[in-house]
Amino acid sequence: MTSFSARRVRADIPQLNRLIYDRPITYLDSASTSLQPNAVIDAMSRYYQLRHANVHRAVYQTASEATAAYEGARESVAHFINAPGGAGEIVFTKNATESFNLLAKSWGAKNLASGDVVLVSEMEHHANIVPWFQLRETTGIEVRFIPVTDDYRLDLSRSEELMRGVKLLSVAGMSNVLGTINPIGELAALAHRHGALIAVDGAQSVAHSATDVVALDIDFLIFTGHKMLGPTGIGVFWTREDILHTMPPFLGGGGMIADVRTDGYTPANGPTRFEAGTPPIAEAVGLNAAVHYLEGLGMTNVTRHEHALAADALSRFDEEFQGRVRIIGPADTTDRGGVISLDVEGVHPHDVAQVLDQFGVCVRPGHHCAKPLMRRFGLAATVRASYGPYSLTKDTDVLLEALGHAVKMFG
Amino acid sequence: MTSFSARRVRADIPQLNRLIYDRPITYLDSASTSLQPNAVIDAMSRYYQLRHANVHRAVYQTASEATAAYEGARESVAHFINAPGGAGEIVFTKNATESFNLLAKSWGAKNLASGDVVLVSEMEHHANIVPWFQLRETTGIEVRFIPVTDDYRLDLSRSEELMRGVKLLSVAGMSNVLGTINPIGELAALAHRHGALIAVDGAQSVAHSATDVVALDIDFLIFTGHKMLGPTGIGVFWTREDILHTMPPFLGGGGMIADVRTDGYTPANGPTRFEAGTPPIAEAVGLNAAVHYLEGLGMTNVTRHEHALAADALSRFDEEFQGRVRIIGPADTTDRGGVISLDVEGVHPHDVAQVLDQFGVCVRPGHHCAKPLMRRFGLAATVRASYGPYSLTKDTDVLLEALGHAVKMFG
Amino acid sequence: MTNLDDLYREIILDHYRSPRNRGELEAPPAVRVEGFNPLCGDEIVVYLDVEEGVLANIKMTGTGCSISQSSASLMSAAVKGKPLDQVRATIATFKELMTVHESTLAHDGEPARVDLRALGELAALQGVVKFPVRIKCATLAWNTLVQGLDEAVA
Amino acid sequence: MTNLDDLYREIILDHYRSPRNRGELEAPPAVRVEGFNPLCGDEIVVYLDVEEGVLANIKMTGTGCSISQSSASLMSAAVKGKPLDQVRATIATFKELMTVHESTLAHDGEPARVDLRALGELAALQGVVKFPVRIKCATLAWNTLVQGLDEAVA
Ligand SMILES: Cc1ncc(COP(=O)(O)O)c(C=O)c1O
Ligand SMILES: Cc1ncc(COP(=O)(O)O)c(C=O)c1O
Repeated sequence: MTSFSARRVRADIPQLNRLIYDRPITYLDSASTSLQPNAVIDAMSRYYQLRHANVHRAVYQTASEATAAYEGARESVAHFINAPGGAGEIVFTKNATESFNLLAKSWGAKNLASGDVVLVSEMEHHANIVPWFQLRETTGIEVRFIPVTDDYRLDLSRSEELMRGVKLLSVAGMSNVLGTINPIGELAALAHRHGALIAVDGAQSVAHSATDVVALDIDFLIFTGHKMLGPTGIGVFWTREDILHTMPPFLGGGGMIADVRTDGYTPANGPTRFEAGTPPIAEAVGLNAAVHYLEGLGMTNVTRHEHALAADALSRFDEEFQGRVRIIGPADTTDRGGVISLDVEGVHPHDVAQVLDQFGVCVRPGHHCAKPLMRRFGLAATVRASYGPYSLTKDTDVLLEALGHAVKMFG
Repeated sequence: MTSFSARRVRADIPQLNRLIYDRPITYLDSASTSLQPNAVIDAMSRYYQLRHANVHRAVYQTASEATAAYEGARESVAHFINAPGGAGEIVFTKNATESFNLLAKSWGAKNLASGDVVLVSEMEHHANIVPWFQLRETTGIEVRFIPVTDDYRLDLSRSEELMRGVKLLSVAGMSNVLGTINPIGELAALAHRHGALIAVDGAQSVAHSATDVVALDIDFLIFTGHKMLGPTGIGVFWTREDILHTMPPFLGGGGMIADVRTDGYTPANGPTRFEAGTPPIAEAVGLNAAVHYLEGLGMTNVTRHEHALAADALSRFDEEFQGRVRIIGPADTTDRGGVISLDVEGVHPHDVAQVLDQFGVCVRPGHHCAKPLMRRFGLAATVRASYGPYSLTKDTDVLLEALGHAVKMFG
Repeated sequence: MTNLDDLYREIILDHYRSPRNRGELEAPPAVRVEGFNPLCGDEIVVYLDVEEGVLANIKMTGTGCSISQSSASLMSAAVKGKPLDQVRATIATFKELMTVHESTLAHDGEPARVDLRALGELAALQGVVKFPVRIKCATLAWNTLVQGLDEAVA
Repeated sequence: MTNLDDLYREIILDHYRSPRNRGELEAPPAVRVEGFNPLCGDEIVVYLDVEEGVLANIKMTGTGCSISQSSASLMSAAVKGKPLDQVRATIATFKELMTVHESTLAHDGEPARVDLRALGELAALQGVVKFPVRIKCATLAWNTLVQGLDEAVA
């Protein structure tokens, strides 16, 4: 067990030294994107300064270094999620959203036909909804939604009915709006019992808890660099080698081919089949550094730390605002992460966030790319505060102080 | 006219200080990817250190700064290519290859039907071939190739015949193998005379010469950040607003929607319709810095400098190797850029490059993602040396010295 | 907090708390148009009655922040019962207020080209341009109105 | 240049200049398989005659660098006329040579687990593993052979 100190993490993150309107920044938007430690920023700078070159296609020194760095990132990521087949199962995309498009438009287009059901949930991010709608337009699949209960959990009471005709169950490990942590192991068993596969949107969960694709017994995992202390411009798509192997190409171009003639082409094998064009090389270097950094912290430490922050915050809203601030998400702290959506009575989320900004508090107002969930609860938007490994109780203090002002101003 | 000095450029590029096997690096692989000046590397580091946040969806200070930085990059890029409709015509993708997939699978899928012809050339990069083959699979379009003459130019002698049934002409501004600069203005007139549109693969040309989409009268322009002193992980797609406006969505997810319901979605308008998920924010910051840097150098200076280097090199190969080293590309230096492909008699390109590596010379052996062109000339691969604004005659000197060794070794 | 007071003027908070012209019109005959701000989830539905070149009636429903709601309310009060050319002129002036400011923000000067008096109460929204991300909130109702007018006269 | 001499041993240059078993076999009855190295454009076509558990004949055409060509030539000499189980054993040993080295490169030690004597002339290719990007050149022919054997016995 590594010893964990959020203060030590803070010291590694340059943006936390910033002042906003002469106040220290209070960063509570990690569910949207995380801040980066120097280890990540510097790894990318050093890459550009010393060894930037295109990968795969050259024999000179810096090109082999760049290739080794890029492929090394694949290894690290494979290890981080315990991919059984190792680096050969890791595809780098530009973000989680592209990974979902790859899932829908390569695996989905090949394996799903009219009438087949893709089961998602009402709490999914648009990234796990819109690609399925697009696939529906071309193939006639059905996109079905697992309802969300009034206490913000997946309603699996009618799971047998829900699973009828389902070929793929695709759900978030953790909701980016509610903080709800879904029972992935259970859902995997459910899917497999019905002969379906399961895909997990790990965009939130992978950054905040240990993820073991073998232990979870899942078939696809998707996540994104910029939410796990890594850079923008890189996402991950994981599936087992035996599935990856059968997936047809997605984007076409250089790097993903074995041969191109004037009359056709032959796709390459392995992850590169899905990596058309010059890949995100510096971004892979940054992601590798982020993974190492997180492993250094210990993911169980990260989970415990953020859980404690969330539990503390949840207990304080009621006390402080006597019901004027409603939590949109589970009130109890079991199976719940550090994402807290708020509805402030009579004050629009945009206005709340605007007032909070004046206190240096960074929170996100809006639908959080989860409009079906918003509609489910009759909301247009929420104010969302979310924690990272560098967050402190002090951040909650400032949040509560600023919220108090917002309530007063529009009261 | 700005005064231009390649030595001053070199001083800005940290990788040029590297030693390879105790020799200074001789970087001659700019056609594959360029090196980055400190201005670009530092802009990205500073972004992560000070203002990284997700764009578009928040009101707090760093989020507005990040949004301004991202949208500011769009403005710079629009200005750089003289986009008539400004920033609203610039779509950021992950690389030129994704941009071509967007062209084929959004504009192409909507506007092309069975029997319609997309006219490319035998000298195209796979990025401008494979997406059309993929579209052919789903729509039955015809993909036709403009032949390349024995002196490495587009053979337009039968242009009327070639243009029959063509809806889109899609060609490279400059070949990444031959160095040939294609007559884009002329081709645009040809396409328009036949009621076709024209797309230009500017991956090579935009980095080495001034590009004005209005003066060229083209309809689509595609290029990539990492070949123009910018970072990996970002590409550009430009088209006129009236065309962009009619293009259906491509990748689906957050950010590209106006609304999502459980029964369907409405796409957003403008470039964001094609930017699903968290975009390459830091990469846009880096590209912005690269564009400013290039504008500071003056693109006409860059063109002139690289042209002089190519002319000097071309004149020296024959003298030095008495025909044992053949140039695969135009021998004359009109309409020709700083990309020089070589065929060394009796020595495979991989072996040439391996020997060159020992001299710190970075060149690329291979098919350069242009297999149809390789077949056209009965080659499996070439050795390619290519110049950038930071190249010097000294680089050519080392190249020739190292080539001499390779020839001797396998002689 | 000076900054904030600039944005949230009393008039704005008043129109937010008591919005004018809330409600629906039967459509048809009225024109009904929807507007979204995809980035923040704000929605608006505008109903228009155009009769003989005059915007005879306007009603609105929807949800949004104080800026988008008060802007809609202020807009409805400013255009209701006005001849269409005058409505269009008001729209143009308001849009100029939003963009002029945005581009001259750095200079922090007064919006020379915009006649603030012509805007009446609408001028209260000028503080918005100091908060560029909120401009979209302020213009949502206006863009929806433009769309509605185009449909009404089509 | 020590490095380079390690890679380009005399045996390798010899097999490159005078490749063994170049040519084609009529297919069928021979099995014909193609191999590509998509990254560098190398191509190889391997023809196999398998008769009663013996790799009776092997021929090859194709283009490639000195490493891929000499590796193919050395391979053909090593496996021609050999019983299939012996062929598979040679393949396994060769592949181990390529991977053992690759993963222990940092330690710069000898490939403890590989019996170099069993490889004969093939051992000349051990220098390749110091040049990781060239390993794919050396293994192209071998991977193609494996594919051909699978087809021949299918
Ligand atoms: C002419 C040409 N087109 C397209 C590309 C593809 O660019 P990218 O790899 O950034 O997608 C390249 C470079 O690889 C190129 O040289
Ligand atoms: C649950 C969830 N899925 C998917 C995404 C999409 O990630 P990206 O924007 O990196 O594609 C996000 C974040 O935006 C998310 O929170």
